[in-house]
Amino acid sequence: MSFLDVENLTLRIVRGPRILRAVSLSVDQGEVRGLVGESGAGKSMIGKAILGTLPRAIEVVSGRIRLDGTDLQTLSARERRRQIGAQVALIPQDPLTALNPVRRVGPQITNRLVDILGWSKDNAQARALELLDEVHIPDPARVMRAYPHELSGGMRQRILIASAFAAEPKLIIADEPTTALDVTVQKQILRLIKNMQAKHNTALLFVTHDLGVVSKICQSLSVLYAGKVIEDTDTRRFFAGPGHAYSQALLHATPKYTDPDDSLTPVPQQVIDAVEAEVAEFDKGLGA
Amino acid sequence: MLLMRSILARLVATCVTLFGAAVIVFFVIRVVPGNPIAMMLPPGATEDDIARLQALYGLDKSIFEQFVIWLGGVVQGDFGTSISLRQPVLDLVLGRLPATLELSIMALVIAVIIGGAMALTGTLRRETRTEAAIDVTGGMALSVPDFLWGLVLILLFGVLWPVFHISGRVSPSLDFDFATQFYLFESVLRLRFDVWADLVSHMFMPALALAIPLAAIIAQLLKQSLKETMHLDYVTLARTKGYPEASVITREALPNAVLPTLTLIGVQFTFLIGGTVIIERLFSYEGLGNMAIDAVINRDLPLIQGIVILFALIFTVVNLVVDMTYAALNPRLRHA
Amino acid sequence: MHDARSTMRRPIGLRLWLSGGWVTLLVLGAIFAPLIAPHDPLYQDLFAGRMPPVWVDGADPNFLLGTDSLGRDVLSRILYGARLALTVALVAGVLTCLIGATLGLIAGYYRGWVDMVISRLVDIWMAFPPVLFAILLIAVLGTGLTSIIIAIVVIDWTRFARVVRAEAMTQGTMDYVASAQVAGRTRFGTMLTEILPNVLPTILALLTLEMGIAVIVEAILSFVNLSISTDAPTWGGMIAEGRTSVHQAWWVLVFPLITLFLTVLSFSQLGEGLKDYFDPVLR
Amino acid sequence: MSDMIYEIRDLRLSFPDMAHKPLFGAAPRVEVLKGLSFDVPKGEVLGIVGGSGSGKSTLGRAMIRLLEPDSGTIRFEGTDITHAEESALRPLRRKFQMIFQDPMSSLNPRRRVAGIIAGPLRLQGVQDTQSCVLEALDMVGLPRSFARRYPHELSGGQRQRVGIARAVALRPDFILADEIVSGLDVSSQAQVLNLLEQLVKDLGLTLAFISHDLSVIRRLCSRIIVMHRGEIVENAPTVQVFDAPQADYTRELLQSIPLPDPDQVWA
Repeated sequence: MSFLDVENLTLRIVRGPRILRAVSLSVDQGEVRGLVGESGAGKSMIGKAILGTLPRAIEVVSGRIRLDGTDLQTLSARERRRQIGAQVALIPQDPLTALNPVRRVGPQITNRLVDILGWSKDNAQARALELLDEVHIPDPARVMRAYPHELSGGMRQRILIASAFAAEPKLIIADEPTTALDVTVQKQILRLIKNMQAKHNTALLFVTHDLGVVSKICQSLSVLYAGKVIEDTDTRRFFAGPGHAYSQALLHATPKYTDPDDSLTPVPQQVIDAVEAEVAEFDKGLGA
Repeated sequence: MLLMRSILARLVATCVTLFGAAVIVFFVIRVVPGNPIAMMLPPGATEDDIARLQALYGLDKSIFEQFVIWLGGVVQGDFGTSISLRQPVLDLVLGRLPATLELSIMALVIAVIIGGAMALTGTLRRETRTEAAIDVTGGMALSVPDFLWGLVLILLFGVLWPVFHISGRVSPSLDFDFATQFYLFESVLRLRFDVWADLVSHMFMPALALAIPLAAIIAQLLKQSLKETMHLDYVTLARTKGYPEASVITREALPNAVLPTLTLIGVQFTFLIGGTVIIERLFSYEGLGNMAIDAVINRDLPLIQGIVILFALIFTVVNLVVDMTYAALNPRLRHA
Repeated sequence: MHDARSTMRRPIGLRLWLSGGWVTLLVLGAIFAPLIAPHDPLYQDLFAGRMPPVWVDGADPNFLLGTDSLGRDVLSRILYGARLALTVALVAGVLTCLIGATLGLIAGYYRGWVDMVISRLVDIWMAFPPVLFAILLIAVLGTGLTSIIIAIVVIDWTRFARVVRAEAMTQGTMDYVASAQVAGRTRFGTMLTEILPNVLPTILALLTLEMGIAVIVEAILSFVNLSISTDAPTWGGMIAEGRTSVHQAWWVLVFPLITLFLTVLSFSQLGEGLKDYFDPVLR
Repeated sequence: MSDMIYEIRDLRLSFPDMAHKPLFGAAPRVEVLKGLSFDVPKGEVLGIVGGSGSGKSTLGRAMIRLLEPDSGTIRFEGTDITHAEESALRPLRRKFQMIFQDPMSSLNPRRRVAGIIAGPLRLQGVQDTQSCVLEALDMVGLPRSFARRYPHELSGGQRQRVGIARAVALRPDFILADEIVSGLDVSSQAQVLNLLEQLVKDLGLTLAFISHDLSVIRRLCSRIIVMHRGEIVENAPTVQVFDAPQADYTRELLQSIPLPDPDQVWA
């Protein structure tokens, strides 16, 4: 049994088109799964559905999300919130907007421990200091008292990582955590996430559009197109190819600076037509 | 020292504004074609009488001379003597100020409560019929100015269902001796809650009329600001930590959403104070505004000048206070 | 990604129809007042004073909405009052808009010292309570239609200047302005061809809003007895009279008040509706 | 007449730092470009690379004189444009054009595509704008029917093509492309890059391509300038930058790029 099991999850815009089409995926304890797709493929929506932060205009049509065997839909809203708070954490995309600008950093790390999990303030404080040290932040005590605007983007992303691991969650959802950063900082942050994940043996669902990043951090990946899982495979097998035509085309479109003759092939129209047909057939099967 | 600097800059700007206001009001009313002095005297007065009285009020000098003399007096706290009421302008104006301040602040409190509640409810129930209803109500409240709301309130709660007083500041039958002009404040301090209730009953209608448009603006701006904030990652993060929605809104979104709303509330509050002029007239409430209209009708130049300068002073002080509050609440300014 | 706005489209139509309909009705009423008004608005009949509207007991069917204390027909006075109200709305609204929007556009787009001067002027202006300022101006200028219009323009240009300045400033940071500059358009040309079209819907909304405000200012001035002559039919004057006799003859206050209320509401909603209508993204 | 499109010498540019402005007097200035010198020969495709805050976009905007430098010289086709007045620049503007990063902000939302492309043409006195617009749409591979559409009716990749069409319609000598693919998906990214490459070849353009991403410019550019904190740390032919980088920062940049290859040594 995997820690996270998503089964046939279908979402749609209220009275509108589908966003996700019977998505199934699982993440084991200690596994890093990449969730890849172009913008609009619905990759962020899976994380939002798990966390219960879907926009109001989007509704769950069908499907099941199991966390450690518990079906989240069977829980009351209150209990569900508690379970998510205790077991799942999010590393968001933009470190500049992910920390509350009017609050000091310290309470933003400890508030979950104190308010939701009932730790004592001193214990939470000690835990936060320990974690900031773990993510290589110099002088953690000073940083705890700082306001977010006093810290750099890379520093803030480290704090968010520390905050995510604070309550020893079983699952972390990382939603494009390095897209807003410069490549040199991205490298440090990806390494940090990878190390922390291995050390804490956490399940990690890593949402990204960058196949380069996937190859560095994920053991397995799911490729999405129009909310449908096109391919679900092992990372090594994926990059060794040949898998699904669409994912291969995506791989070819990704620039590779080491190859001087890299021809940057756009995704060919026939591949898009084929994958569109697949989606249309799926919709017909549901009687759309 | 960003904060100190912005306060200093604001103080300089305040002085410029006040001086500009003084210049404009002084010269505009000097264009008045009628002769206020002639109106004060009995019909049989001679040219000589008029000249003597003019000299008494300093009206025989050149307009620039008059301005310098007047400005010199103002700096020393001497605003001259009212022509129609024959008392020092400063005493008259300060005597009426508390009434207007009490009314404005009560209106502000009502507006913040109603507007805040509407914004929070609208955010909590966003993209539902409740939010749509709040938008429509707010849109109407905003489109119609305080003067009309005042008239509507008079009809509804003064005539159709007379539960509030619609005229005056306090019932004469109470026969209560106030030691200060801050009636509301004083009645609480002296534990006379019957007097307090009577005052509130008088003030509530004009205050509500002033508050309705402001409440709608607060509701609109704060809700918009809240909804924008609700999309930010730190709010999402708080939600995933297990906080319930209402607590996410009040704990995480509100402190940030209030900041941009605050400056606009400041500007709008100055509009509200400006609105007291006509609302006081409408409800025969004895404040500065009511006195101002009488002063204009009586062509009481020193009194008009005094009142306008006082209003300008209130406006600039309110803006200053808002700016400082903003800076104090914003850690970016506090710790730069 | 699907655009969430498309599913949230606001009902532009109804608002435009209702507000536009009322304004049209009012314009027609004002133009054809001499033809449709049942009585001379100035004719006094002291024996027919304070007649209630027709559906109330003791009414005279000749006076549809009743009469005031001097026996003047309320309906006819409302119709003739619309003439003054709409004239003021149109002339004062357009003039205020032209002056304020031009200054705001220049301040917001050119920035620098021009902006400093205009902004400081706006600050000073806003330190005066507008109603007091208006009354003061009328006292200086004397009563009459022209004075009212001048007073409104002098007081309210700041509303346009402030809003248009802020909007022009936002638009000025957009890359399409830089792009016009790259194409070799002059500063002034860019302001007219790139900035102005994007600010125009806001100006339009402000203009109709201002028309509503002009009607209110006129009413307020009539209310404190400073508008035209005391005898002329104005909504504000009727309201002032109605306010004093509200306990004896509610209709003298209620009907002009409803008219004024609907007019002000319609003008502002008309502006908002038109603004949305001209937004290509919403359309 | 030299065969250089741009000759830039000791270019310096600073912005006022409003956060540290004293109450009276001028704000202190933050130097964004710290004395840059380089040439752009005719027909070259130059890549300008750097992280956020490196000054690469400021450099671009100074080159087409959307910003005025503090000191140094910028010569465009032999003419000194460093401090040229807007009126003096106007006739030159036809020769250097820009494609902006965010097409949503650079395309006026109230104009149709035809109007957006025709605007610069009319200003430069082109008579038959109609046919030029259609030709430009053909060049960037958009259907002619798009001329009647508004920007919000197009996808991100299509909007960026409109931006390109506007720039090439005037047949300029030089185009500056500022991060034009950073907002796009890899599939549209490849399309736009291929299109640009084609246009450079067909029209004999000189191009400066600003990007934070080294990997997208290897194929497109013949020479690369690497910027770091307002200075040029490396200016070399593309092959050399990738195969034998001289500056530490360039090496660090290269080593940080995650290749889509699980076997890459990424230490």
